[in-house]
Parts: sequence; C-alpha cells; structure tokens
Amino acid sequence: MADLSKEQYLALYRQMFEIRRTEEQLAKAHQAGLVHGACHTYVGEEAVATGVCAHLTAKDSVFSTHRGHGHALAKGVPPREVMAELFGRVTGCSRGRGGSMHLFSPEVGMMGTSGIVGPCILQATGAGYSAKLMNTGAVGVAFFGDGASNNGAFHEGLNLATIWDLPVIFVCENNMYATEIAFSYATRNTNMAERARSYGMSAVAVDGNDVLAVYQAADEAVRRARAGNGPTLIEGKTYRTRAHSEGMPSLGTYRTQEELDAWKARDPISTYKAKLLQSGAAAESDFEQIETAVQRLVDESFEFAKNSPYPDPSTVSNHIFSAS
Amino acid sequence: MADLSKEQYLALYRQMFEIRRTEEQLAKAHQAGLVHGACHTYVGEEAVATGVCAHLTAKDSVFSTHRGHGHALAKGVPPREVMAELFGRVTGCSRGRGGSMHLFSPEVGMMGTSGIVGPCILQATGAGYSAKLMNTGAVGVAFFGDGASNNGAFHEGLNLATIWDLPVIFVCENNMYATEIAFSYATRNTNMAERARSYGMSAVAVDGNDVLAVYQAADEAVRRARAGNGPTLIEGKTYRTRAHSEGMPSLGTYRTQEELDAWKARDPISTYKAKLLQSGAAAESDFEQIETAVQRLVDESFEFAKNSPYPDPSTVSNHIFSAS
Amino acid sequence: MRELTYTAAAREALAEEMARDPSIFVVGEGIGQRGGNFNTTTGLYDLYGPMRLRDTPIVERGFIGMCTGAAMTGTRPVVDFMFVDFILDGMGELINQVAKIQYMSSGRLKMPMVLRGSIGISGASATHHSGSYYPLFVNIPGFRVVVPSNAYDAKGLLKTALRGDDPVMFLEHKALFNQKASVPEEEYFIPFGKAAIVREGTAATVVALASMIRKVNEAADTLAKEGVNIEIIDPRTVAPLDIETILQSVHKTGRLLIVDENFGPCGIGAEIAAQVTARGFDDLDAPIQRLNGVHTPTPYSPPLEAAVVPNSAQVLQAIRDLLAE
Amino acid sequence: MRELTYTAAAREALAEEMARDPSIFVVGEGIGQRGGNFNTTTGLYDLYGPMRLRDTPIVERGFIGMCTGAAMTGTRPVVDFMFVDFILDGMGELINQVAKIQYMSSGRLKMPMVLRGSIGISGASATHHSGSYYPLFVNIPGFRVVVPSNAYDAKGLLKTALRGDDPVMFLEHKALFNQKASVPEEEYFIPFGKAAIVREGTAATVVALASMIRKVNEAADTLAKEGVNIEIIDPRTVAPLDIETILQSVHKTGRLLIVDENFGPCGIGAEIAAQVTARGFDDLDAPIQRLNGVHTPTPYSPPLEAAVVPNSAQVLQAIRDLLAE
Ligand SMILES: Cc1ncc(C[n+]2csc(CCOP(=O)(O)OP(=O)(O)O)c2C)c(N)n1
Ligand SMILES: Cc1ncc(C[n+]2csc(CCOP(=O)(O)OP(=O)(O)O)c2C)c(N)n1
Ligand SMILES: [Mg+2]
Ligand SMILES: [Mg+2]
Repeated sequence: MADLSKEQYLALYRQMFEIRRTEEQLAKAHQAGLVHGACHTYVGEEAVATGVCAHLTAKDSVFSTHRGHGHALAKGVPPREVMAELFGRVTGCSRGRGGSMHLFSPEVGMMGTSGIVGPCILQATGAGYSAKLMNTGAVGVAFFGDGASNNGAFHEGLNLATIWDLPVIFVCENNMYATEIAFSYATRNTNMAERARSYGMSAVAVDGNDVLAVYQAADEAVRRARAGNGPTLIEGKTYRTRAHSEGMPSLGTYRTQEELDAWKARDPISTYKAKLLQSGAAAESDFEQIETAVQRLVDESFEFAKNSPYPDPSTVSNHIFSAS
Repeated sequence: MADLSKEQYLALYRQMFEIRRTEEQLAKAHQAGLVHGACHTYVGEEAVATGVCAHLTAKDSVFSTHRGHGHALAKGVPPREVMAELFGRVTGCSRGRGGSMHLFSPEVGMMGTSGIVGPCILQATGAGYSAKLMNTGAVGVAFFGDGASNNGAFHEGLNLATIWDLPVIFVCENNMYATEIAFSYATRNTNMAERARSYGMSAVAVDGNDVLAVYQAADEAVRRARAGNGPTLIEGKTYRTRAHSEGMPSLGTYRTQEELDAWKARDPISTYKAKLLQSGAAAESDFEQIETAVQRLVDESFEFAKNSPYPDPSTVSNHIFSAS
Repeated sequence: MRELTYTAAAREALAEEMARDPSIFVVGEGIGQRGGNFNTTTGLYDLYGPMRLRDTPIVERGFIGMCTGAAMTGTRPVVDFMFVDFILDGMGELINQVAKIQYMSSGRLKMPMVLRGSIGISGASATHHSGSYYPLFVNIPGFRVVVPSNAYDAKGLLKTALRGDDPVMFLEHKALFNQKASVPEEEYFIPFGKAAIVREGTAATVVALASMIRKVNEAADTLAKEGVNIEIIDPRTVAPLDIETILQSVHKTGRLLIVDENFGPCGIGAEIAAQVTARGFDDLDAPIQRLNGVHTPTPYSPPLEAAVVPNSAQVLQAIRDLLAE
Repeated sequence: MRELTYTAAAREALAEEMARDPSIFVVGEGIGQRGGNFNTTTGLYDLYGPMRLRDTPIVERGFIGMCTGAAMTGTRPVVDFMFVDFILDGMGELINQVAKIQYMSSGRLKMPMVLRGSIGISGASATHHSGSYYPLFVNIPGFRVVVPSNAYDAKGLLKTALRGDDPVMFLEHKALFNQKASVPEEEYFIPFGKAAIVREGTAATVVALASMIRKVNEAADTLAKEGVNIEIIDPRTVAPLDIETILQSVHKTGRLLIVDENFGPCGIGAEIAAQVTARGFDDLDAPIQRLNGVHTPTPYSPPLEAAVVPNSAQVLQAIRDLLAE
C-alpha cells in the first residue's frame, strides 16, 4: 500500500464518494426530468479521476469527454455547479450552455468535456505545448475511453506529445466497451500500454478500480512530465456499472449479469474503504464523518441547482466571439 | 535469390526500367513546361511498385498518393496515358482532369492517386471489404510514404483491416523524408513494421531497393490476403534520389550530398541488373533488347502525349454525377 | 393506408433494398445486433449478419474512407453516422474524395454511397449533437443532399438514394423520427430535385425544410382562418434544388419567405433568395425574407435552446411582416 | 513608399507580432528551417527556434486539435496549413471545438488561433490543391474569415488577426502571392468587418474578392473609357461581412453584381444577394446577379482550369448585362 498520510488516504476516499453520490443524485434527477439531455455516469470508475487529479493543481489542465462528471468533480468543480449545469441553469459551470457533455471551469483548470470522442487527446497535448513554451511547469491531462484509442486523434496526439517531449498525461479509462462495442472487437491488440509504447512513449497499465494504484502511476507520470521528460499513458482497467447512458438498459446485448456482478463486487469505493479499515489507516468514524458531510454537500447542491434560475434567453448570442 | 524464371526476372527489370525512363522523360518535359502542375517522381523507388504489382491482376485494386506514377505504370497504365495526363491531354488516363496527383485507370485496377496524403490507406481497406463481401478473391493495395504513417488514416485503416481480416496490403515506402521532414523527427519509433504489428497485423520490413526482396514479401502478403488470412504491412526502405517535387532543390536543408550519393550507388535498377548478370540469370543482350524497346515505347508515348489534343472546355462540368 | 413512423418508413426502404441487392452493406457504431442508436437497422443483423451490418470502432474518418474504396470497387455502402456532427471528422474524405472521385475518373468510377443520420436541434442535445450542416454539402459540388420532412418522403427518397450511383447525404431531423404518415405497401420512389407543394395558396410562398414544415403549416392554418392562403413548398432535396417550382410559386404569389432551422449566412435560404432575385425579380412584390435559427452554437439549456430555433409564433409573424410589405 | 509582395507583407506582420509577443508560435509542415512552402516564415526559425517555429508530421487534424488546447491555455498558435484543402481533415476540430469553445465556456476561455494558408485556383494545381471553402466557415458561427486581395490589406489584417482573441481563417489566394503593393513602414491595423471601396462609381456596384478584384478593375477600366463608372467593393473579411457599405453603394447605383471565384450555391454571393434583396430591395433597379466559378471539382488541364474561373471577358459581359437590365 502506498505510503500516504491519513489525510491523503481519506481525501481520496472523500473524492470518490463525492463523485458517486453526486452521480447517484444526477441519475435520479434524470429520471425525474431535471436533467434535460444525455447523462453518462462514471459510476464504478471513480478511482481513475480521483487518483490522477490528486496530483494536479488549478494550473494543470484537464480535458475530458462525454463521461466527464467525475473528471470535473475531481478537478475541483463544485458538485453544485455540475448539477446546475445538467439542470440547464445559469449557475452551472458552463452557465447552462453546455450540459453533461460540455463542462467548462477554466478557473480550476477544467478545460472542458467534449461530446465528440477524441479531441481531448489533442487538446491536452496542446496544453502541454503551452506549458513547455511558456515554461510554466503545468501539465495537460486527457481522460478518454478505450473506444477513443482506435480513433485517429489518439494516433496523432500521442505521437506529437512524444516527439516533442510534452508534459502530458493520457489517461485511458478502459471499461471494456464503447457504448455496446467490446474493445476486443474494436482492436486485435487490447494491450493499450503496449500500443502506447509503440510510439516510443512511457506507458503503464493499472487496476483502475484501485485508487492507490492509479495514484502511484499518476504520481510518476506527473513527475516525469514536470521534469521535462515527456508524456505518459496510463491505462486504468475499469468498468462502468450503470448503463452507457441514463435511460439505456444496464445490460444491453453486450454484457452479462455475471460480468456486471463480478465488477460490482470490485467496486473501487467499498474495496478501498475495506482496505483502509483493514490496515488500520482509518476508522469507521472517519468514514461516517466524510459520508455525512458529502451527503449534506450533495443535498445542498441539489437544492441549489434545482432552485437556480435558467439563463436569460436574451443572452443566447453572447460569447460566440471574445468581445461579445 | 528468389527462384523465378528468366522471363519473370526480366519482366521485373523491364517494369522498373519503364518507370525510370518514363519519369526521366516527364522530368525533362516538366522543365520544358509540358507538365503543368506539380510532378513528384519515383526515381530510386521503382523496386517497390514493381515487386508488389507483379502479383496483381486487373481485378486487384491499387490506391496511391502524390508520388504515384510508378504505381500506375506498374499496375498496367500505359506510359502514354500517364504522360498525356501530366500534359493535360484528353488522352490521359484521367482524360486531363487529374494530372500527376490524380491518376485513374479503373480498367486496369488503378483506382486513383490522391493529392491528399492518407486516404489511399482507407480506400484500399474498402477495396478489401468489397472483395470479402462479394467473395471475389481480389486484394486492395495501398502505397504511401513514411509521412503518411503518422496520420490518423494509418491508425484507423490498419486497425479496420486487421479486425475484419480484410485482404489488404499496406505498402509503406519509407524514403526517410516527408518533403523535408525526416521520419526520425516525425516519430520516435522508426520501426514501421513494429508499429504495424502493434495492431495485431502481420508486417515485414524489406530492402525497398531490392526488387526481389519486395517481390517475395508481396508474394506472401498477397497469398495471405487471398487465403482470407488478413492484411499485411510491407515496409520498403528506400530513397528518392530526385527532389521531393520537380523544380525544388535536390538537396534542400534536410539531406547531405553524401547520403544522396550513397543511395544512388544502391540504385534498384542497376544493382538488379548487375545481380542478374553476375548470377548468369540473364545476359547483356537481354537487357539491351529490353532497354531499346522501352526507350522506343517512351519516345512514342512522349510523341503521342505531346500531340494529343487538350480536352474540350465545354465538357468541364461532365461526370460530377453518374448520369452526367 | 397504414401509418408508419419516419424511422420505420426509412428502415423499410433500407430493408427492401438490402433484400434486393446483396452488394449493399451498412457500417456504423451499434448498427449490428443493437439495431442502431435510432433503430435504423433493427432486425436486419439477424437477416444479413456481420458482413452487411458492420459495427465499427469510433472512426468516422476511417469508415467513410473505407466505404469510399468499397464504393469504387463494386459494393454499395450505407454509412449510418448517428449524428451528422460526427462526420465532420471525415470531411476531408467527403469533400476531397467522395465528392470528387467520379469527376476525377471522368465518370469511369461510380460513388454509390449513402450517408445517413440525424440532424437538427431537439431535446437539449447540446452543440455536439445538434448540427445540420447541409449548406456545406450544397456548396461543394458532388453531393446529393436529401432532407425529408415526413415518413412518406423518407421512404421514397431513401429508395432513390439506394438505387443511384451518386453519394447521397440523407439527413433525418431528430424531431421527426416518431412522426407518422401514410406509407403505401406498394413500392415507390421519389426523384431527387422535385419539390413538394405541401399546401397551395396565393398570398405568399413559404419554402421550408424538415421540421419547419409543421410550424409553417400551423401558421398557415391560423392565416387561413383569416382568409389568407399561404403556399408552402418543401424542396425535399436541397441538392439538386427544385428552383423552378419555387419560381412558379413566386410568380403566382409575388412574395417569398424561406424558413430554415439552420444558420442563415451562406445557407439554403440565401441560395434560394439569390436565385429568385436573379430570375424572378419582376415577380416580386416585396423583398424576399429569411427566417433562420440564431447564428450561434446550439446551447444546452432548454430556454436557450428554444430561443435559437424558429418557433410557430415567429413563423407567423414573419409571414405577417412579409404580407404587410 | 516601399513596395512589398503579398507574401512579404504578411510575413512582416507575423514577424512583428512574434517579436512583440512571445506566446505566438507557428505550426506547419516545413515552416521551420525551410521557411514554409510559400515562404511564409522565411528567416524566423533562426530568430525563434523550434518551439516557436514548429515543424509537424502530416497531421492536420492533430495539430489543429493541439493548437486548440494551446490557445485555451495561454499561448497564441498560428496554424500554417499550406493549402486549405488539407485542413478539411481537421474540420471536426475546427467546427466542433475551435469555433465553439468560447461559447461553450461562456466566454471564460479565449480562442486566439490564426489559421493561414493558400486558397484558389491557379497553375494547374488540380482539385486537391485548388479549394477555397470560405463559405463553409461563414456558415458556421465562431470564425473570423479574412480574404485579403492585396499586400497592404494582407499585412494590416494579419496584424489584427494576431492581436485578437478569436479564431481567424486567414486565406491567401495563390495568384496574389507575388503581387506587390505599397506598404508603409509604420505599423497599422485594418479592422475586421470594414470593406474597402476599391473604386468609386455610380453605374453599378460590383462586389469582388481576392484575385477577382483585378479582373473587375480591368473591366471597369474598359467601361470607364466608355464613360461608365463602376463602383468596386472588396469586403476584405467575409465574416464579419460589411453589408452596410454594400447597401450604401447599391443605394447609389441601384445595381449589384457579385464576382467570386468560388462556388455559387450557398456561397458568399448568395449571402450578399439575400441581404441586399431583403434590406435594399427598393434601391434595386435590376435583379442582383452573381458570377461564380463553375460548380465542379477543379480540373487539372489548363484549358479546363481556365474554363472554371471567371475571366475578365466574362466579368465585363456580366457588368454589361447588368447595366442593360
Ligand atoms: C466522434 C464520435 N463518434 C461517435 C460518438 C458517439 N458515442 C458517444 S460515447 C461513445 C462510446 C465511447 O466509448 P469509450 O471511448 O470507450 O468511452 P466510454 O463511454 O466507455 O466511457 C460513442 C460511440 C461520439 N460521441 N463521437
Ligand atoms: C493532408 C496533406 N497534408 C500535406 C500535404 C503536402 N504534402 C505533399 S507530399 C508531402 C510529404 C509526403 O511524405 P511521405 O508520405 O513520406 O511521401 P513521400 O513524398 O516521401 O513519397 C506533404 C506533406 C498533402 N499532400 N496532404
Ligand atoms: Mg469504454
Ligand atoms: Mg517519405
């Protein structure tokens, strides 16, 4: 087990728990009609964003994709701004312009999620380019799925970051499926780290349901990047336990109940809690305190979001250009 | 040395020689203003197209790129149609609509060259798809440069051909440069075959200046494809001894006279001739006969092209759609 | 006559043509066993298997490029792209290859490719899932661009698309998927370049597309009660564009409004206005007007989203303004 | 005053701004040591080195996407794309990301990216190196689109582009590269959205772009000898489009022709015609006309190529026809 302080251990737990509870609330809100568009939850994958973002500051940039709530929350966007955004309110992190797939909060370095699969890989590379050119010591981080790894953006982005030694972390969340297409159908080589290494870059595969494994891999990757030693790909092997998107069947034609149950048993939050309890790193009361606080935060966030006003339609054409 | 008949040995020589002489004529014609647009010669790389196309019939489809004269000729487009095309005449293989970078001759399976780097990789994959769907036994072949291998089309095309076991041959002509950008700058892993294998496909690197090495690699690849065993990437390591494009400096800022001379000494045509002579597979008189015949063909082709009419401007809008 | 939804009618067209022609195959993400994100291929996988219902990785450029090569070599690909926004990644293949291959090869190669999928603003889909982009494909020579407004047209036009040898962008507005219309059992085809006169009238001509037809019809109902009869024209295909039918109508009415959810600048309405002003100038009793969606990325929040799409009240007002000129 | 070529004037703008602002960097194929395929960056590599003059692999999508992220994080990328045809591979990044990031982030992110390179038909470049495609970027909200017709404008507009915070498509017609104009030593900027009145006249208004300005000027010379004075307007930027200047001119002349090498359907001429017909209808003494390049992929053979670009005789005839209406 990694050698962290109790505060650090618990901070990781707290972050995962916050993501989980926020999304459970969002899923309910979706059923209630409060979330207007699509809603792809991150339930089951929380350890990845949490382990990576623990090493980042507001100066570091995160770019993400359609399944981005967890990344935004882990990067420091308050739950109430995420919820308000999905509820289409002006208090949302994108002021209601974005919704679930377009979460922007540049103030904390959350540089956006994209409804299009792929671009985040390139944009994180560009953040690395800025950091290197301006010598800021910042890193760019892209979160994306296994499905994105077959897209040309992956090829072009990984190669550019490698040849120019850019400070970039590519975090591939391999949850085995792209919507209902199995990764093993979409490629003959499911060894993502090997594929990344074929560009000449550093790459590592970790158990994406083990927050400490992710934390450690990210620690190395961020150090390497900040030291000017180039990019790293981290493959987090994980699983989404809810449907691809809220409202879709949770099994579909592509996976079995057994598979789903097996992964649920490896839930990143409860297994981590058990591990901390078992090792004595934290006590039940620590968790109780955190869980209560998070639940309160999520409840408040929900109230905040639900009671926030919608944006004023007369502002609809603002901000297309910088001066407007 | 591969075990071919004398006719086969000499056919390879003849093909390479025809490409060389045709292009030398084109280069002169370019200086004389007879070639109107860009003209990228294949001088020094003839062994690749020759060794591969020797295994193809008119039912097999070739897709190529800006440096495509050699592929068109090796696939069976007569020199006069290539020359007439570059001269902008109606007798050209694309009826004057295409020029050097858009050579079409579907009658012999030359399915086009493209002025845009990349698409040929995908289109050859599609030809493989047609062949597999309609069970024709045909193969699709893409010729492209080292520069194209960093493009997303490479990633997407190789992967699709692999996961669907399509009958496709990807022929990468690694001449070490993309215009003036060194391959070793554009990627950290210059081992193209290794990169291809990272998709789970078969791949082999050969001396692209050795027509027999190419011939043998292509033989295996075509057999594998026709047998339903999927695609192969062949990397032909070669060198372009003229400028990137006619009219540009032959050295530029990117290569040295020594490097150029060393590769000229390894000219695929003269070294092959020497080998055949040395091994006794063919005699001086065989070569004389071929060279005279090819020179006559090229001379006639030049006259034909030069004397052909330009297309009628009133036809300029024909063939945008199928019925027109 | 039986009623079918827009989606079912289009699916029937595809199913009929696939049964008839073994060289047709479909590619897309989830169009196999799953039957398509929008049920475009439901049931077909069980009939035709994976070679003809081909699930793909997320490689829009890749599969468009692949289908280009396939179309050049004797098969007839249907690209089921889900949202038109996604194929912007394949724009190079579309514009430089798909649209140009027939021309470059002097007509010796054909390009029988149908690209189909959803367009339009609906249901807080936000800016990466709300695009329409048809003016881009109209500006570029080499595409047939089809924008059906109802189930009947969707079937007849898709049949035509699947029989032809040209690349067809077949664009289905999300708001129409579940709308029903009478669709005959007998086979029929609707030719490209033939507008439908949705409603006859003499007071003014309104050209509208896709989901706008319904809104214009509502406005026309209101006006009809006032004794004002509007002529409504649905071009159905925007390339080729049936300008003759529009000109004839303007000859009769003297007034023209084009209603289009999509962007104004260099849009379909601009092209229609320019052609009518050049060729039907003397018929015009008033300036030609356009009513377009607001020229902005599509916002997510419902009140913002509603503010960028022309609504029935705006359509009615635009027609009243036109009549008052 | 000294004379500079179009290319030299634009290069001077870039050089001045790079000297001033260390956050500007250029990416492209061969823009480093080599100085650019069109000499856009000659000499700059020696001054600023590889981080600011960044040679790239052949990855148009990749480097546009990379520059998007760079522009979001405090630097100012210049994408030197050589031929506009190449960036069609990056259209997804351009339309879904570059053009939308400011909006999606409610203006909290800026997108200071300049995309520059060649457009237009010239020298048997054939269909993959002859595109212009600006109507596509005008249709999509979020781009500034600049089409300078001379060296003076090229410098002043590129300076403005490099100081702004919006994505700018800076499109340089190949036929203009070597043309010279007086360019002052003193620094100057030309604002976007301000047309130039290239020539004053009263008989008719001709709006033209880029390389068409010269051809229209030739026709105007001929007509001037006949005592007919044509007003020529160069919008210089097509987004934003200075429609007011055009309307004022039409108010004076009553006649309008738009001459554009690029395609007609849903093109710039369509948009101008639609706006003028809507807002300046009563000023019009004749139907607005357009003269465009032929709507076809660009053929290679010189006589075919010449047949698709409007020439001086056609321009003259079109003006005569307009005057005769
Ligand atoms: C370019 C593009 N094509 C298709 C889609 C539709 N789509 C949304 S999510 C998704 C699957 C993504 O899979 P993966 O990258 O593995 O991420 P996951 O959903 O598993 O987290 C697809 C195909 C899209 N958003 N963008
Ligand atoms: C998409 C695209 N980008 C840029 C170019 C300009 N270009 C033409 S040839 C070339 C270099 C190609 O290098 P490579 O693939 O190695 O082929 P080679 O010329 O060496 O045979 C480039 C960059 C192009 N034609 N297409
Ligand atoms: Mg996945
Ligand atoms: Mg090369």
